[in-house]
Amino acid sequence: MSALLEVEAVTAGYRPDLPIITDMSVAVARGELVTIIGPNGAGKSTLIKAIAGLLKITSGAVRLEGTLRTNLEPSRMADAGIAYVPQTENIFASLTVEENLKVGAQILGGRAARERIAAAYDSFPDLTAYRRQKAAVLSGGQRQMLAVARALLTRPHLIMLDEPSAGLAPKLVTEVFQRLAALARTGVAILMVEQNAKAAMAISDRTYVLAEGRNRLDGPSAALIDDPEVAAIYLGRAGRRA
Amino acid sequence: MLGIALYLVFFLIVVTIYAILVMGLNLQWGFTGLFNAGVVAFYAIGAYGTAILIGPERPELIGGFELPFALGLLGGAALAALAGLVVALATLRLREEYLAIATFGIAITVQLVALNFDALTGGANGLIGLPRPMFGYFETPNLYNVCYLVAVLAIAGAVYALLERAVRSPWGRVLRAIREDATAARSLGKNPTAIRLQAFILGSGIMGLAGGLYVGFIGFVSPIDFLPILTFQIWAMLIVGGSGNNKGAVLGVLVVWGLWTISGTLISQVVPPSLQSQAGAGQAIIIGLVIVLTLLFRPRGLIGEESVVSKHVRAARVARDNPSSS
Amino acid sequence: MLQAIADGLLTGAIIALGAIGLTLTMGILRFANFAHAEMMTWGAYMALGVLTLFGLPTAPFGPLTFGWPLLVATLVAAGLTVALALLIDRLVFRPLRGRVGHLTLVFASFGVALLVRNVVLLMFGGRATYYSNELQMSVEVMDGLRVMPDQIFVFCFALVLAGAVYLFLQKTPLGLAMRAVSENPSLAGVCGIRLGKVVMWTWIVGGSLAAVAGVLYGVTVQLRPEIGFHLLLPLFAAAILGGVGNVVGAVIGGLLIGLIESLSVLVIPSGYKLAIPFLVLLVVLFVRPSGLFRGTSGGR
Amino acid sequence: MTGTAPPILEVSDAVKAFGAMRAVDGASFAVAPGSITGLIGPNGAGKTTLFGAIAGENPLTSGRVTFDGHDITRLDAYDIYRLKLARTFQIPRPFPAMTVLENVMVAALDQAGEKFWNTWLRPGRVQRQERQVRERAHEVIAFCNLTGVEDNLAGAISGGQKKLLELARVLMSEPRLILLDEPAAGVNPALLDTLVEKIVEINARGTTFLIIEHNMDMVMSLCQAIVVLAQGRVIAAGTPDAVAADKAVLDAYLGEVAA
Repeated sequence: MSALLEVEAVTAGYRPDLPIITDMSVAVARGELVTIIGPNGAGKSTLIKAIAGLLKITSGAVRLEGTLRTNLEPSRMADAGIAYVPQTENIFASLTVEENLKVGAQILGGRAARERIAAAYDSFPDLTAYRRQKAAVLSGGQRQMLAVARALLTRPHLIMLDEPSAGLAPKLVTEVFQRLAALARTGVAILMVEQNAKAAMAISDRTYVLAEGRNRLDGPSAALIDDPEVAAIYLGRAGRRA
Repeated sequence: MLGIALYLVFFLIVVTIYAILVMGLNLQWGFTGLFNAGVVAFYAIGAYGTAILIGPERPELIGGFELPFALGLLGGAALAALAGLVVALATLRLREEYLAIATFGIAITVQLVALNFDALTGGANGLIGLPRPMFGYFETPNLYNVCYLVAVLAIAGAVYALLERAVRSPWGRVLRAIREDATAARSLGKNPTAIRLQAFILGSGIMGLAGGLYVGFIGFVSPIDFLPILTFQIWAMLIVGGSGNNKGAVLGVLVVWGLWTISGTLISQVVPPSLQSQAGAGQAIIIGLVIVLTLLFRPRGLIGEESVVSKHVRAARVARDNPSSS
Repeated sequence: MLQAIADGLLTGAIIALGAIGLTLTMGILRFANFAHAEMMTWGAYMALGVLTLFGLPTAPFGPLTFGWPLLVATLVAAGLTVALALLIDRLVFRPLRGRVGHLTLVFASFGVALLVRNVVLLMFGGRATYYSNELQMSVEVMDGLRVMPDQIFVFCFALVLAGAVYLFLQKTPLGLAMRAVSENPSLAGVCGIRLGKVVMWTWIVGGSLAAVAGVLYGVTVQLRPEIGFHLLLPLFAAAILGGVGNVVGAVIGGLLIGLIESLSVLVIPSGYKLAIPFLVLLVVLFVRPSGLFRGTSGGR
Repeated sequence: MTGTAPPILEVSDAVKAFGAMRAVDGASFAVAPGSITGLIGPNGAGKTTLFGAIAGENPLTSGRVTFDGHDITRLDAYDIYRLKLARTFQIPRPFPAMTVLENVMVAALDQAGEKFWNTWLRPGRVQRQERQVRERAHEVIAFCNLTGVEDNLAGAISGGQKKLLELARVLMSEPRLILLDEPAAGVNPALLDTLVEKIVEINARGTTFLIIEHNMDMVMSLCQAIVVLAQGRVIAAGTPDAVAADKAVLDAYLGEVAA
C-alpha cells in the first residue's frame, strides 16, 4: 500500500514537558477514508493539529508522499496538499461567506479561484443564499459546510476533519457523513476524528482507536464496528490497562 | 577637591532619589508585570503636591498651605497614589497594554497642567522659594546638603527595607503567582485585580515620595525637571539593573545616571552651543539603545540573571532549615 | 464654532490616517506599538530631507503652497518609512515575538520610539520648520469659516487615502488575508496564508500611511521632532475608540478625536488641548472599552 | 447512606451559551455531601464548561448553583475558593518559577501577610502565621508524596508530580468540596493508583469530590454516584452499575449507526 500520509511514532503536545500524545502512528492511503476514535483525552485532536503544523512535534516524523514534512509551518502544509478543518472556530466569522471561500482559494489565484468557488456553491447550494452575509450568521451545520467547502477548494490530496459532526442535530450528522463518504469516492483521502464513533466507522475504510495519548487498536472499520474491545476502551469494562 | 566632594554629594542625592523612583517602578513592573509608561507623571504629582502643601501663601496662587515638610511629603505621595488609582481602575481589567497607554496619557496631562495651570503650578516658571526642611538649623548650605543626603539615604533605606519585607511576604508570593498565572491564582482564592491595584498604587505613591524629596532638596519645582525623557531614564535604570530585584535596580541607577551625567558633561564641553539640542538627542539615543539592547540581549539585566531562579530556592531552603527566621 | 469644527475635522483626518496603521498593527501583530507615531515624524522629515537634499523647487499647484516636488518627496519618504519599519521589525520585534510576553513588545516599542524621535532630532535639529516658505491667504468659504487651500487639499487627500485603504482591505486578496489573520491567525495559516508575508504588508501599509500623515501634518501645521510624540495619544484614542482592528472605526475615531480636541477649546483653555485625547480615552475605557464599533478578535 | 442529608452542591437548570451555541443546556444535578461523584459524558458534552461555571470562572448564562447553602451562581472564582470549594485543572497550572513549597503555601486561606501593610505593622503575627502555613504545607506535600521536590521549581518537576501538586495546593484550604478535572489524564498507572488512594483518603476525612474523568475503570470503582452529561444536558444519573447498564449512555458515547 503506497501511503499518502505516514505519521511515524509522533510525540507532541502544547508544552514540551507535557506530551499529550506519545509515539503515535497513523497512515492514510490515497482515496482512503480513515476514522480516528477514542475516549476524551485520547489525543485525537492533538494528533491532527500536530500533523497540520499547529503544534510542535518533539519526536517522530510526518511524511507526505514519502517526503518529510515534520513541523512545517501550517501554510506550507496547506501548500503540500493537506487541508485541515478544526473543530471550533473553523470559519472567519467577521468575513462574508464569499470572503471565507476566497481565503481558502487564495493560493490558486484569479480565474481558477473564481471557478472553484462557483463549483463550491454548486456542491453546497445552501451557502449560496448567504454569499454576501457575514459568516457569523450561519448555523452550526452551515458553518461546518462552509469550513469543508473552503478546505476542498484547493483540491487537497488529504483533508483532515476534527469532529465534523460535533454540535450538529442528528439529521445533519447523517447528511455530513453521507457527503464525506461521497467525497471519499471522488478520490480525496480523508482523516477524521469523531465522537460519533459508530456512524463514522460505518462510512470509513479503516479506524484507529486511541486512548490516553497512544494507539490502542486499528483495523478495517467493518471488523472493528462490533468489536467489544472498542466499547471496553470507552467504558473500561475490560479491566485495568495491561 | 572640595568642589568634587560637593558635586559628589549632589550627584548622590539625585541618585538616591532616583533609586526610590526605580524601586516604585520595580514594584509595578518587576514584581507585578504592570507597564507604567508615565513614571514622570507620578514623580511630578508628588513633587508639585508637596510643593503646594508646604509652599508659603501667595495671593496669586492656589494652595500655599505652609504645612510641615513631612506632611507635605506624605500628601504628595498620597496624591500620586490617587492618580495611580484612577488609571489603574480604568485599565486593569482590560488588555494589559491599556495601562501603558493610559499612564502615557497621564504623563502628557500632568506636563500640560504643570505648564498651563499657572495659579496652581506657577506655569513655566514653576513654584519657587519653597522652604527646605530644617534649613535654618545649618550653618552652611553644603553641610545641609550632606545632612540631606543622609536623610534621603535613610528614607531610601527604609523604602528598600519595607519593600523587601513586602515582596518576600505572603503578599509578594501572591504577586508572583498572579504574574505567572492569574487564572490559577484566582482559583486559589486570590483576587488578581485587587492585588495588582495595590501594587500599582503603592508603586505610584513611592514615586510621588521621590518627587517630594526632590522638592525638599532643590527648594523649587518647574516643568523642566519633569521632561518625558525621565520616564525612559528610569526604565533604563530598572532593566539594566535587572527588574524584579531591588538591589539590581539600585545598581542600575548608578550605571545609567553615571552614563548620563558623564555624557552630558562631555557634550557640554565638546559640542558648540548651537548644536546642543542635537547633542541632547545623542544622550537620549544612548538611553533608547540601552533599553532595546538590554531587552534583546540581556532581558534580566546585569544582576537579575541567575538570581531569579536560585533566589527563591535559597529563600525556601533557608526558611526550611531555619524555621524561626524569615 | 464652525471654524472649530473645520479645524477639528482637518486634524481628525490626519489622526485618522495614523490611526489606521496603528489599529492594523494592534489587530494583526497584537501589540500596542508606541513607535507608530514616530513613523509619522520620520516620514515627515524624510520628505523634508529629500526636498532639501535635491534642492527641489517649490513649484506650487494653483493656490497651494506645494507642488509635484513634495508629492515626489512624500513617495520617497513613504518608502524610507516602510524601510525603517521593516528594519525595526527585523532587528527588534521579530526576535522578541513569541519568545516573550507581548507586553515586552510594547516595552521594546517604547524604547524604539525614543530612538526614532531622537535620531530625527539629531539629523534635523529641534527647530520648527516648514516645507515651503510660501505664504498662503485663507479663503472665506462661508460666513465665519476661513480655510486655507492647503487644508482643503489635505482633508480631501486624507479621506481619499483612507477610502483607498478601506478598498484595499475589502477588495484585494492581500487585504482579505490581513483581515483573516486579524481574526484568527492559526486558521489563516491553515488556509495557506503566509503569516510572515501578512506581517510584512502590515508594516508596509502602516508605514506608508504614517509617512503620508506626517507630511500632511507638516504641510498644515509645522514640522517638529515632537509631532509623533504629541500625536501618539490621539492615535491610540482614535484606534481604541473605533474598536481595535477596525479600519473604518479608526477613521471615525480619528475624526471624532480631532473634533472633540478642537471643540474643547471653546470650553477649556487651549493649553490643555493635548490632554483631551487622554480624557476621551479614560471615558471610553470606563464606559465602553471595546470601542464604538466591533473590533477584530485581536482587540480583545 | 447520605441520602437524607441535603446536597452539598446543587446545580439547577444551568445554561451556558456562547453566542447561539449552548455548551450547557439546562443541566440539573446534586452532589451528596461526603460522596465521590463522577461527571462523565462524551466530548463536547459541556463538562469542563460546567466546572468553570461552578468554580466561578465564567458565570452561567442562566440557572443556579448552590454550595453548602450559599448561592454561588454569580460569585467570582476567588470568593468561591474562600467558601472552601476548590477546583483543579485538567492540564496542571503550577506557578512554574516558584518552588513547589511556595506553590502550596500560596494556596492557604486567610493569610494576614497577604495584606502588605500587615507585613509592616504586624510582622510578628505574619511570621507566626507563615510558620504555621509552612508546617501545614510540608504536611500536605508529604501527604501528596512530593517530599524531596519541595524546593524544586514547579516548572521543573515531572508531569505526574504536577498533577499531585494541583491536588496538594487545593488541600491547603481544607476544602469541603473538590472539583477534579480529569485527574487521570496523562498519568501512568502507578501514579494513578497513588492518586486514587489519596482521593479515597481525603474523602474519608470528610471532603466531597466531583470528578470529571474519562478513565471508566477509575470512575466505576471510585465513585458512589455518577452524573452523565451529553449535549449540555443530564441524560442519566445514579449508581455506577445503573449508569453502566443504561443504553442511553452507551449511545451517547458511541453514537447510533447513521441511517
